[in-house]
Amino acid sequence: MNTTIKIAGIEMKNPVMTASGTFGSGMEYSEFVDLNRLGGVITKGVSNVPWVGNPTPRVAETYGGMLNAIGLQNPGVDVFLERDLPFLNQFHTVSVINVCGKTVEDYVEVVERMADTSIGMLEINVSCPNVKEGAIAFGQNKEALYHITKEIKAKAKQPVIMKLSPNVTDIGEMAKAAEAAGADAVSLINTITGMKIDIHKRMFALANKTGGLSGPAIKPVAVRMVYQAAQAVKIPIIGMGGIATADDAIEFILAGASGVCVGAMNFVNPYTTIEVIDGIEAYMKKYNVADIHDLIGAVHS
Amino acid sequence: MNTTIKIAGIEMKNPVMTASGTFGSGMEYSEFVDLNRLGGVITKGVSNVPWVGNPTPRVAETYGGMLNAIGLQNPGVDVFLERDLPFLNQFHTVSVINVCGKTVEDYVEVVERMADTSIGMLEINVSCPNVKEGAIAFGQNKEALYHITKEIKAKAKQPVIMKLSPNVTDIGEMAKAAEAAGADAVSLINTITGMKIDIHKRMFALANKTGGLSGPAIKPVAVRMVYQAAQAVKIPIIGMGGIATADDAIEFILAGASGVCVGAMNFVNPYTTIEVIDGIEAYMKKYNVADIHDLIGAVHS
Amino acid sequence: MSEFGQNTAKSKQEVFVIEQKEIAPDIFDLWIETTMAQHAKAGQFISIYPKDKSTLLPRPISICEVNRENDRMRLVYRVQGAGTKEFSSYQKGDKISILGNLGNGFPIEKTKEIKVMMIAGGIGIPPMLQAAKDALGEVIFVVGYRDSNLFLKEDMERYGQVVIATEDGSYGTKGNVIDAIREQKISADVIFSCGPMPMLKAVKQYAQEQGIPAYISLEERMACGVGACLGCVCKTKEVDHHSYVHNTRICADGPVFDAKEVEI
Amino acid sequence: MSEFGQNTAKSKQEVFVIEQKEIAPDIFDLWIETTMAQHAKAGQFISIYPKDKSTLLPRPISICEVNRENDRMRLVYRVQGAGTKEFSSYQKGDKISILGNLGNGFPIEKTKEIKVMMIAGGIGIPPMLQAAKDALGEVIFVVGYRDSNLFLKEDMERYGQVVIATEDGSYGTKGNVIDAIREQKISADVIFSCGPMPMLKAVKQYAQEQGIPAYISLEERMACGVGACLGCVCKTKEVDHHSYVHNTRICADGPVFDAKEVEI
Ligand SMILES: Cc1cc2nc3c(=O)[nH]c(=O)nc-3n(C[C@H](O)[C@H](O)[C@H](O)COP(=O)(O)OP(=O)(O)OC[C@H]3O[C@@H](n4cnc5c(N)ncnc54)[C@H](O)[C@@H]3O)c2cc1C
Ligand SMILES: Cc1cc2nc3c(=O)[nH]c(=O)nc-3n(C[C@H](O)[C@H](O)[C@H](O)COP(=O)(O)OP(=O)(O)OC[C@H]3O[C@@H](n4cnc5c(N)ncnc54)[C@H](O)[C@@H]3O)c2cc1C
Ligand SMILES: Cc1cc2nc3c(=O)[nH]c(=O)nc-3n(C[C@H](O)[C@H](O)[C@H](O)COP(=O)(O)O)c2cc1C
Ligand SMILES: Cc1cc2nc3c(=O)[nH]c(=O)nc-3n(C[C@H](O)[C@H](O)[C@H](O)COP(=O)(O)O)c2cc1C
Ligand code: FES
Ligand code: FES
Repeated sequence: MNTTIKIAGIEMKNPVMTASGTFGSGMEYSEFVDLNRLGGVITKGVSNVPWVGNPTPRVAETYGGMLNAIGLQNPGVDVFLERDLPFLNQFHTVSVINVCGKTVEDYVEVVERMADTSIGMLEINVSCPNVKEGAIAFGQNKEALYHITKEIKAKAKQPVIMKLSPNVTDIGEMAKAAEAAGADAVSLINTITGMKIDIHKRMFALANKTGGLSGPAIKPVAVRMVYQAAQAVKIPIIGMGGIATADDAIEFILAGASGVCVGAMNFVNPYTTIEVIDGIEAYMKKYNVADIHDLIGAVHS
Repeated sequence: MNTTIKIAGIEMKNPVMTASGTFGSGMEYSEFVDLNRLGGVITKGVSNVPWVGNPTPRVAETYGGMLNAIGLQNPGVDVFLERDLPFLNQFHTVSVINVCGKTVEDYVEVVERMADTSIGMLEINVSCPNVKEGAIAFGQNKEALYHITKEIKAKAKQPVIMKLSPNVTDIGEMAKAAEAAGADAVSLINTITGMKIDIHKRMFALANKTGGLSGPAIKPVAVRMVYQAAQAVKIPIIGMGGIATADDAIEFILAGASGVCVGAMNFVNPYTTIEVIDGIEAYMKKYNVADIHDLIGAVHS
Repeated sequence: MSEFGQNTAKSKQEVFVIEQKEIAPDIFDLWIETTMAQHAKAGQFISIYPKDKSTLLPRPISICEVNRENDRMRLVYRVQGAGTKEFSSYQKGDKISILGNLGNGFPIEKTKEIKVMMIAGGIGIPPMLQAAKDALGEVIFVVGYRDSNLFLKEDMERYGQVVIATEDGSYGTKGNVIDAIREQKISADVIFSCGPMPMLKAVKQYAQEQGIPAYISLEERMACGVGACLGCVCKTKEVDHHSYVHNTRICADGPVFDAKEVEI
Repeated sequence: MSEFGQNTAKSKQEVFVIEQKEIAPDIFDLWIETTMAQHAKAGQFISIYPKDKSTLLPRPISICEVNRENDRMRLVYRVQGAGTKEFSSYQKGDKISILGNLGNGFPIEKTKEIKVMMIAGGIGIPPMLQAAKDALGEVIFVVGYRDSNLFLKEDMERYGQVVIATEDGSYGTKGNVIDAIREQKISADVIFSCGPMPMLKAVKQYAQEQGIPAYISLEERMACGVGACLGCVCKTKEVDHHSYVHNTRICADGPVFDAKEVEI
């Protein structure tokens, strides 16, 4: 049985990764999960300089999901290279850095710093709804997305995954723009912008007013967008949004994802990634699927 | 205590209505609910001629929500006027017809037929994700939305509520387009396009492949959009998306909605509308709110 | 099509579980206490709301048997997914939330002094029990199971002869219900049927060939269960009296239809 | 700041409820059986996962008391919303899912042979109990309640003097804990504190005025509870050792901090 996938030439032992921002740089959850078992670890967003993020409250619970407005707090690329990457290097898993920035130059700076490192892939976050500058501004306009992708591809030494925002009218168009600009893959979905109001205090539940919705609640939207992106482009797709079980992951794969990420559900069950990996194998055994590739995009009417 | 609201001159005894397509024309749920207690009944979408809708399966359950792809099946405006409206006329509640069509002319035809009837308001559905022609095509493009709103307003004898689609990059822009074209109110959100795959059959759960996601799962997205629309326009807003309790309804009102609709939760608890009405009153009593208008848009940081 | 088994007021109720047992692998037999039993018609169904808040929609389950005097209702179901899995854990005294009575029953009045064949397959068997109890003429059951894990057999035998077919041939006729009918040369004046779609198609065709009226109970994914959402339609031969298109609502206008009137 | 109470391996466990009772209106006292008790430090917390699938995030609850030899852990909490409402229904023998031990405890080693004042308010009282049990010097409690519905008073009295303030003046000093300290002229060499933010601010200021070291336990909305999501931060005076910005993670680097180091 083959569960190995290759995304833009990078081989992963299975399609299961961690969604950016939900797994730190692997350190915190390494007490629960053997990182060697994961296809890949996608890190929290990393910017050229440290970012302090948004005021608190930064998280709020919603029906079957959660809102977050962390605002991309991170210690910056220097600390990432000195502390986090060496930690990840101890494990046999693909390290994917999630890159954020306010300007194209910010992104490019981080991308260039990765050149001679053990980083396997670059995931470019142009879809974070929780920061005022950069991020989603690039992800909601197809010309801007094309432009930034092009600039990053010109400098990147590793394969580039453009992380798309679901807060758009036509996800297929956005995937196409990324593909046209040379992206090696797209990942989706980032969180859907949401809001919660505390009716007793008559106040926003998040200091940032809005936050990004994630968790099982959003899965149908994510599966739909992965399917639409898969119909629109030929480059590989990494799917995510509410994955809690192997069944959920398989849904994304059938919709057209080559890889999948577990996000908010890490918080609900720190063993989710491992359970998803084991569950995919069990499914393949049950239905006699020899190669995971036979499942990718295999949904029919 | 005043719970009466006025939308475009039409008075409702309270802000609670039924979301289009989830309450038929009131007949089916009149066994459970005294329609006289409702602020208004918004009917299933009505077109100029009968529509047969989509093949089955048309509904699927999702985490904390559901997908539907009914495809606007309806008996057409003649039957509506002969059977459904006379039924509604028995009750002291505002009758709002939800209008759908494939072309601007289709919509206008239904709108004109309402001229001398007891219909209190017209809700124009330009946001149904489940039909190939018309509907959402008008709701995802601000010029098209402006145009159809203008045409309808030119002919309408009743106040016009434009029902907006959440499947857009910028809901504020869409609300502004409707307002600029003369809409008397906007209602939102319609369902978010989603998909479910049966991993055992490797088939789409809905015959139509995609469907509209509704229910508690989508509430944070709906509240956010209502808030954004309220910041963008001055016309009244009717909010909906996942309302299950009075607390949910109050969240929409604090975000800026003058009226609210109960949709999918009617299926889960046929008494939801009444419980919401009673719960809003209890909240007003508890917090000494003399007039419901003091709650509209009253969220702060 | 709402000519059959007249509908009485629907309600949502919190009711108690009287008892539950597993009567075959994954097949559960649940008795509940509800006043809905008083007016229930054979062929109607109720919907059960799961308690798990991630699964919001009510699950339609046919009324298998009622004791109208004692407010008792019997439901027999197969564990299928999350909802029925949850139901299978219910125990005596548990409170559950149901919506009913839904739909219209079998046209019992059409069995008067004639012979009715109850053709059912698998989890379509339960509703035939009350239909047989209420029938006004002679009853013969022709029922199909996957294998020798028979269920409700003794119950049916109290109301008529029971002819059995099993897919694996481990009991009765090897094959399906139509094979059994032909093998045993069974005839009747009217057919009531419930079961999987391929079986219903075969029953419809058989009835047409034989020129016997057949009333079949259909299934479809449902949301409201009361006719409001238009989720559960079935294509019809003629324009439907309610929808004015060639689509009828299974929950409100069925689930039992004259086989001639529906396109399956 | 992870200098205090060293962290040992975290895990998610299914554990049993030993007993639960309501000890004041809406205040529940829950004992569970878990091996986490063995290594628990006073001031650490665990998170409880609600069973209701609409409420996914685990709820952080401080460790009130442990019996390290018997694998018993005590949690005392106030019913606040959906999660704690659910917890309050748990009964002996129920299985619940917890994540622990989380965070770092109070710096117990700093109590050696000196007098420690445990200042706590309302639902901040529970963690002080184990802190007092483990303290290496003399303990005096100064605790604030809303009204005369006191809880954990007898428990605290086993470990030191208990000075009480109530908001409504129905018991002890009328006012807050600082009022009680001043009224009773209480002094100490070190302060451990937990309670609502206004109280912690007052404690921080009081400790600064008096030149006494103070260690305070903070609360914030959490998602992961293990330091991965950066949901639960607090502003810091200096650049934080982990985040490299003026923000520290309450779950992983707290919840107990040297009052001087956090901006509250
Ligand atoms: C009128 C009617 C009567 C029925 N009577 C019986 C009966 O007496 N005994 C019995 O075992 N089963 C019966 N069924 C089928 C029963 O409703 C499904 O097995 C049940 O809904 C499955 O729910 P689940 O949560 O276990 O499965 P899941 O697959 O997790 O359910 C997901 C969703 O799909 C729906 N669904 C899944 N399968 C079906 C189905 N076959 N028909 C309709 N909806 C479905 C569920 O209601 C739910 O909304 C009947 C169905 C209908 C329409
Ligand atoms: C480190 C720490 C220790 C705590 N120890 C205790 C304790 O010993 N006893 C006790 O009664 N309470 C304690 N709390 C507060 C407790 O976590 C909340 O009361 C509880 O999470 C409320 O959950 P709910 O579902 O009842 O409320 P809801 O309001 O329905 O909760 C909604 C969401 O907000 C979160 N939330 C709500 N209030 C708080 C809060 N005050 N702090 C953090 N998250 C919150 C919930 O965890 C949940 O994610 C502690 C909090 C923290 C951070
Ligand atoms: C707390 C939190 C922080 C996140 N931070 C990032 C981030 O730094 N960069 C990014 O691209 N996505 C970030 N995301 C989005 C997730 O990677 C993922 O796209 C999204 O949560 C949907 O998946 P899920 O539903 O499984 O969580 C974050 C999500 C959460 C919940
Ligand atoms: C079964 C179903 C049918 C619907 N039909 C219509 C319709 O005909 N016209 C329309 O404008 N919206 C229709 N809607 C959308 C609802 O009116 C509402 O906008 C949406 O469901 C969100 O609210 P909810 O989450 O409370 O259901 C339909 C929704 C459902 C679930
Ligand atoms: S289930 Fe809603 S119409 Fe039948
Ligand atoms: S709760 Fe996630 S970092 Fe503290």
